[in-house]
Amino acid sequence: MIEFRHAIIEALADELAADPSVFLLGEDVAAAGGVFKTTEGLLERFGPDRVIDTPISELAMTGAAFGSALMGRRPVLEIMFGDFMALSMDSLINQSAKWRFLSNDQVTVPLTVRTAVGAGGRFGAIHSQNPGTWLHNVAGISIVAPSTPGDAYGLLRSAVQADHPVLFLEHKRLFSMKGELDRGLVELGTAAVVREGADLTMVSMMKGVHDALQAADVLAAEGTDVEVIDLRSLRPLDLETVVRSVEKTGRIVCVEEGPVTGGWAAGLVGQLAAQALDLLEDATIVSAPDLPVPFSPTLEDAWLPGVERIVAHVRARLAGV
Amino acid sequence: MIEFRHAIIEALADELAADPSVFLLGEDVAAAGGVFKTTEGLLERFGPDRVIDTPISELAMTGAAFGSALMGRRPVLEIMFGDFMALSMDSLINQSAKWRFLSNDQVTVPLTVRTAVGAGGRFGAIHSQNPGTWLHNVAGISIVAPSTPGDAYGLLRSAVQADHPVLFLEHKRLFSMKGELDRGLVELGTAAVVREGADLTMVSMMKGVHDALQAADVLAAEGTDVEVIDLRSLRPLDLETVVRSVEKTGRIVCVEEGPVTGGWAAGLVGQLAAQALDLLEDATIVSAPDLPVPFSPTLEDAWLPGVERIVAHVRARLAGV
Amino acid sequence: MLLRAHADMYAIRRFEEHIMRLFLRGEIAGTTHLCNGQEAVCVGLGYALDEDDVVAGTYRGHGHILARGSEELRLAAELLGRVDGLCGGRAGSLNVFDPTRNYIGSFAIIGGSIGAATGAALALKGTGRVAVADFGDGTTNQGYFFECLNFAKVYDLPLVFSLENNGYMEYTPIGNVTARPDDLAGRAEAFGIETERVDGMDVRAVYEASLRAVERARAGEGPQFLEYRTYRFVGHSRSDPGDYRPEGELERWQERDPLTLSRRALTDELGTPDEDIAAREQEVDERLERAIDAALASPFPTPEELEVLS
Amino acid sequence: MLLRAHADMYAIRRFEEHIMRLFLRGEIAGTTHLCNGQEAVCVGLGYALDEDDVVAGTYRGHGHILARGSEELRLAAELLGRVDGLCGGRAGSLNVFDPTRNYIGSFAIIGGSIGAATGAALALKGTGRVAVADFGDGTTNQGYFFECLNFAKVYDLPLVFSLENNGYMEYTPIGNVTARPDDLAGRAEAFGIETERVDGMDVRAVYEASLRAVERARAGEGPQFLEYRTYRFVGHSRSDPGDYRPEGELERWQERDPLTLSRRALTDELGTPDEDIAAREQEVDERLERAIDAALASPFPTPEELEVLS
Ligand SMILES: Cc1ncc(C[n+]2csc(CCOP(=O)(O)OP(=O)(O)O)c2C)c(N)n1
Ligand SMILES: Cc1ncc(C[n+]2csc(CCOP(=O)(O)OP(=O)(O)O)c2C)c(N)n1
Ligand SMILES: [Mg+2]
Ligand SMILES: [Mg+2]
Repeated sequence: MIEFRHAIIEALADELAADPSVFLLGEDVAAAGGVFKTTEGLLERFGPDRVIDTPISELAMTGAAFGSALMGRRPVLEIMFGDFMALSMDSLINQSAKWRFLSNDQVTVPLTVRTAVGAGGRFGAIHSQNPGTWLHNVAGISIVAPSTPGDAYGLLRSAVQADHPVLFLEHKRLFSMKGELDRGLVELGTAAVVREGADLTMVSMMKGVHDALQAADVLAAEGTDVEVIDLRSLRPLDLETVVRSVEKTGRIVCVEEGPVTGGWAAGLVGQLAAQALDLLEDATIVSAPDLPVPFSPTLEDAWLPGVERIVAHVRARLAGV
Repeated sequence: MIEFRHAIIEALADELAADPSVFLLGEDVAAAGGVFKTTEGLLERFGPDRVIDTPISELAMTGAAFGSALMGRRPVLEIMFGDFMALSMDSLINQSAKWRFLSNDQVTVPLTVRTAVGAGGRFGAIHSQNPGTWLHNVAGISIVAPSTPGDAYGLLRSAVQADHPVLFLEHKRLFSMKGELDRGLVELGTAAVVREGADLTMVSMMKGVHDALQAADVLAAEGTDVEVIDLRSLRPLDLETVVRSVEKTGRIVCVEEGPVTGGWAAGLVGQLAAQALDLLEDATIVSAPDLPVPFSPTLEDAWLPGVERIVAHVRARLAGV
Repeated sequence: MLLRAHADMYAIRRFEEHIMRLFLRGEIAGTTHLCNGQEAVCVGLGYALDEDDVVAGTYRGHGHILARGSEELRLAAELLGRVDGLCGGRAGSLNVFDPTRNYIGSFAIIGGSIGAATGAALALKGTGRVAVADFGDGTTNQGYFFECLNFAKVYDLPLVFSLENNGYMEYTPIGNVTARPDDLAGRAEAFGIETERVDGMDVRAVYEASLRAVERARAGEGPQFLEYRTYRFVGHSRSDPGDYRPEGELERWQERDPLTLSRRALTDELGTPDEDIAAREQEVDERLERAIDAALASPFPTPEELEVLS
Repeated sequence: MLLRAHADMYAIRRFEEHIMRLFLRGEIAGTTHLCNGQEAVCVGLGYALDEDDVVAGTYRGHGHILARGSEELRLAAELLGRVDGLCGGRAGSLNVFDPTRNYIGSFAIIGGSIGAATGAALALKGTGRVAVADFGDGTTNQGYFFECLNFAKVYDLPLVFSLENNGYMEYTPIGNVTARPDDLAGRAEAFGIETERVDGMDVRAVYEASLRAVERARAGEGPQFLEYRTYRFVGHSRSDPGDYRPEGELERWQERDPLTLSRRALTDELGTPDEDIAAREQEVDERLERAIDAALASPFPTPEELEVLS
C-alpha cells in the first residue's frame, strides 16, 4: 500500500529515470519537494537541471514548458493549485494544444501539467476549484484525473510519455489516500468500472468516486445494485464504457464536484443522450450549487455533493419523486 | 435597419450617456474606434476619461476593470479577440466572479467584458475560438451572445446595467449584419424562439442561429417544420424555453460552432435529459470536429457546422439513419 | 503615537497567536498565513492612510485588516467560519476582507491585489483618495506586477505599491528565482516610478516613508513604490516549520523584532515607563481574550444559506 | 555580403508586395501583417544566426521566415491556404511556421513568442545553440515579456530578446500607453540583462549588433536584449490605412528605407555598379514570380483531411 502522493513521486521518478528528456518545473517543487510533497526527494536524485524551482511566473513557466517541449524535451509542469491554472491557460490553449495541428503534424508537444484541485479542504473559493472544465472544450489536449494511487501512477506515466499535452488533476483530498501500486500504465482516455452493478450506473471522478462507492454500499444494503464508473478522463470522454454500462442498467447518475452548468456531468449525459437515448430510462446529476466554494466548514460540506446527498438523490429518483 | 456593430456602438453610447459611472477600456478602443469599429466616435463624444486606450496588458486591464467596479464604477472592458480571453481569465474567475459571494453580498462587481469571437473569417486557430465554454462552469458570471443587432443592443445594455460580471460575446461574422433596432432591453439569461415549428427544436447561438434559420427554410420546403431557438445566454441556461419547445416537438438538434466535448450543446442536452428525459424522442448535436480552427478556406468551411451539414443531419436523423 | 503604534502591533501579534492556537486546537480548518514579524508595515502604513483610502492586500492580510480598524471579533469569527465573520464565514483566512473599512480584498492569487488596487486607483483618480497595493517579494516576478506598474504610470494613478520584502516566497528564498533580488525597487524605476527603500521593522520609518509616498500620490504625482525590508518569524503557512532558513538568520532578524524596536524606542528615547507599556499590552490582551471568546461563541452558518442563494 | 543582404531584403519586400496583391485580388483571405520597412531586422538578425539556432516570431513573421531560408513557394502557398504550404494550409499568415528551419512559431498572441523562445533556450542551454524571441514594442507591456526577462536571467539562458520597435501597436502609438517609451531597453536592464540599441533600418548595424548579442548568448553569458529602432511603412494589417500617423512621419522614415540605405551603401561605399544591383533584383523578381505562380497552382486541401483527423 502506498499513498497517492507517493505514487506521484514514484511515477515522476520512474519517468525521470527512464527518459533523460523528462524534467520537472514549478514553484517550490525542487528544494522544498512541493507544497503537497509530491516531488519530494527528486531534486536530490535527479539534480537541479531536471527538477527546477521557478519564480511565481505562471505565464513564463507555461510558455517555457511549451517551448522546451517543441525542442524535444518532456516538461512536467506543476501548477501549485488548480485555481492558478487561469494564469496558465493562454499558453495551453493558444500554443500547446494547437501547435501539432498548426504545424501540419511536423511537431509534437509532449507536455504534462500537474495541478492540485478540488474542494473539501477548507481552502476556500480560490484554492478549491476544479479547472478541468475550463479546458474541457479545447481540442488538442487530454485531461485526466485519477482517484487511486495506482491510477495516479499509471496515468501520470502515460501522460509524460504522451506526445501531446496532458492536464493531470490531483485531488487534494486524495493525497493521503492509500492503495495498491502495481506499476502498470493506464491508457489515457479510458474510464474504469470500479464496482459492478445491475440497477444503476454512477459516474464520478477523483474524490467523487470514493463517495460514489460509499453511496453504492449504502444503497446495496437497501437492495439497489449500483455500478460505479471512474471516468478518469475528461478529454477524451470514454463514452463507450459508459454506454456499455447503461446498456445494462438503463439509468445514470453523475456526481460532479462543481456547478452543473458547464460541468462535465451535463456534457457526458448530453453526449450519451445524443448517442444512445433509447437506452436511457433515467439520467440525473448530483452536483454542487451554482456558487463558489465557501470556506466555512458547514457551508463547504453543504456545497459538496457527498455520500448522503448522493444516496438521498438515488433513493428519491428510484422512488420516482 | 442598423448594422450589428452600430447597435453595439449605440448601446455603449446610451449607457455612457445614462450613467456617469460607465466607462470603456481596451486596446485601440478610443482613438482608433476599435479594430472592429465597435467603439467608433465614442472617444469624441465622451472624452478620454470615459473611453480609454490601454496598453497590451490583459492581466492589468482585467484586474483594473475589476478593481474599478469594486469602487462603484461600471467598466466595459473590450478584449479584442475572444482568444485573448485566456489571459483575462484569472481576474474574471478568481476575482470578479467571486467577490460578491466572498463579501457576504456586501459588494457587487458590475463589470462587462466584450470580446469578438468565432470562426469563418479565415483568421485561423488563434483568432477564431469561442471562449464562452472556457467560462461556462464558473459560478458568478453571466455569459450572453446575441445573434441580431436588436439583441446586441438590448443585451449589452442589460449587461452594463447588471450588478454582476457579464461576458458579452460578439461573433465576427455578424458585425456587418443588419437588423431592426427598437432600443428595447433584453433580459440576461433568456433564450428566444426565433422561428416557430412543430416537428423539431433546433438550438443555436450567434452566427449559428442564422444557419439554423436557413436550414429551417430548406427543411420546411421538404415538409419538416423546425422551431429555432436562439439560446442567447450560455450562463445561466434558459432551460425553460427549451423544455417548452421540446414539449411540443419531442426532438432537439443543437448546432454548435466548436467541438462537442466540453461544449455548451452537450451540456444543454444533458441538463435537458436530466430534467425532462420523458419528452425526448431524439436529441443530437451538430458540431465542429475535435480540432482547432484551420485557416485554409476549404478546411475552415469543412470545420464549420453550416447550413448544408445541418440539413443533411436532420434529414438523416428523421430518416432514422 | 509610538505607544499606540506599539499597542497596535502588539495586538496584531497576539491576535495571530490566538489564531495559531485555535488552529492547533482544530477550531480553525484549512490554512492560514501569519504576518508575525511584519506588523510594523501593517501599522506604519495604516497610520499613513486616511479612512477613505483603499487597501488591497494578500492572503497574509490579518495585520492589514486590523490596521484598517476592522473589529477583532469579526475577523476572528471569519477565520473560524462563523456567521459573525467579516464575510459571514464564506471567505476564511485566505480571502477575508472588509469593504466597510475600504480593505477591498485579501487576494489569494499572487498579483491579484495589484490589479485590483490599480483599478481602484483608476476609479479614485482626481478624488484625493489613494489606493494601496500590498504584496510580497515573490510577487515581483508575476505578470500582474509589471503590467500594473506600467498601467499605473501611464494614467498617473494615485496608487502606492507596497512591497513587503520578507526574503521568501513560500519556501524558496527570493534570490534563488529572481534577477537582481537586491534591487526589486529598480523594477519600478524602469517605469519612471519614484521608489523608496524602507526599514520594515521600524514602525516610525515605515510610517514616515509611507506618509511621504501617500501624500505624493494624493497630490497627483502618480504612482509611488515602497519596498519594506522585513521578515516573517514564522513559517509561510500553518504547516511550514521554516526549515529552509539558513542557520542564525531568524535569530538575527528577531533582534530587530518590530515590537522590540518600538519598546526600546519608547523606553530609551521617549522615556515611557515600563508600566505604561505593560498596561497598554494588558489592555490589548484582555480585549483580545474577549474578542476571541465572542468569536468562538458565534454560530456556524446554516447550510440553508447555500440553498437560498443558488 | 551587403549585396546579398540587399537582395534578401529586396526579396522580402517584393514577396510581401505579391502577397498584398493576392489579398486585393481575393486570393488570400482573412488578414495579414506585413513587415514592409522592417526587412533589415529580419535579414541582419538572420545572418547573425546559425542554422540550428532557433527563432520564435510573431504574426508579422514572413520576413523572418524567409530569412531563415524557408522556401518562398511554400510560404506563399501557406498564405494562400494550399496543400504545399509550410503548414499544409492549416496555419495561414497569422500562424505560419517552419520547424525544419528552426523557426518554431509565428505567435498570434502578444508575448507568446517570448514564452516559447524562453523554453527553447531552456532546452538549448549548454548546447551552444541560441534561441531568439522576436516581438514588437507593444509587447513590452505584456506579462509574458517581464516574466520571461526574469526567467531567462535567473537560469542564464542562451536567449536573445529581439525587440522590433516600430513605434506602434496596432493603431495606437506606443508612447500613448507606455511608461518611459524611449527606454524600453531599460526594462531589461532592471533585470541585469545586457542591452543594445540598434538602428533597425541599417542592415549592417543590425547584423553587427545581433552577432555580438548572439555570440555572447552562445558563449554562456546569459540572455541578451536588442532594441531595433524601425518603422513599418504600411498599415498594421490588411485593412489599416495608417491614418493615425502624424503628418510627415512616414516620409521621414522612408528616407531611411533599409533598401535605400543598403543600395546607397553599395554604390557610395563599395562602388557596386548599378547593373549588378539591378541584376540581383531582377533575379529575385523572376524567382518570386515563379514561386508565386507555383503556389497559386497548388491545390487547396480537401475537407476529408479533417474527417481523418478527428
Ligand atoms: C498565481 C499564484 N501562484 C502561486 C501561488 C502560491 N503561493 C501562495 S503564497 C506564495 C508565495 C508568495 O511570496 P511573496 O509574494 O513573497 O509573499 P509572502 O508570502 O512572502 O508574503 C505562493 C507561491 C498563488 N497563491 N498564486
Ligand atoms: C494578447 C494579445 N492582445 C492583443 C492582441 C492584438 N494585437 C495584435 S498585434 C497588436 C499590436 C502589437 O504591437 P507590437 O508588439 O508593437 O508589434 P507590431 O504589430 O508593431 O509588430 C495587438 C494589440 C494580440 N494579438 N494578443
Ligand atoms: Mg515574501
Ligand atoms: Mg510595434
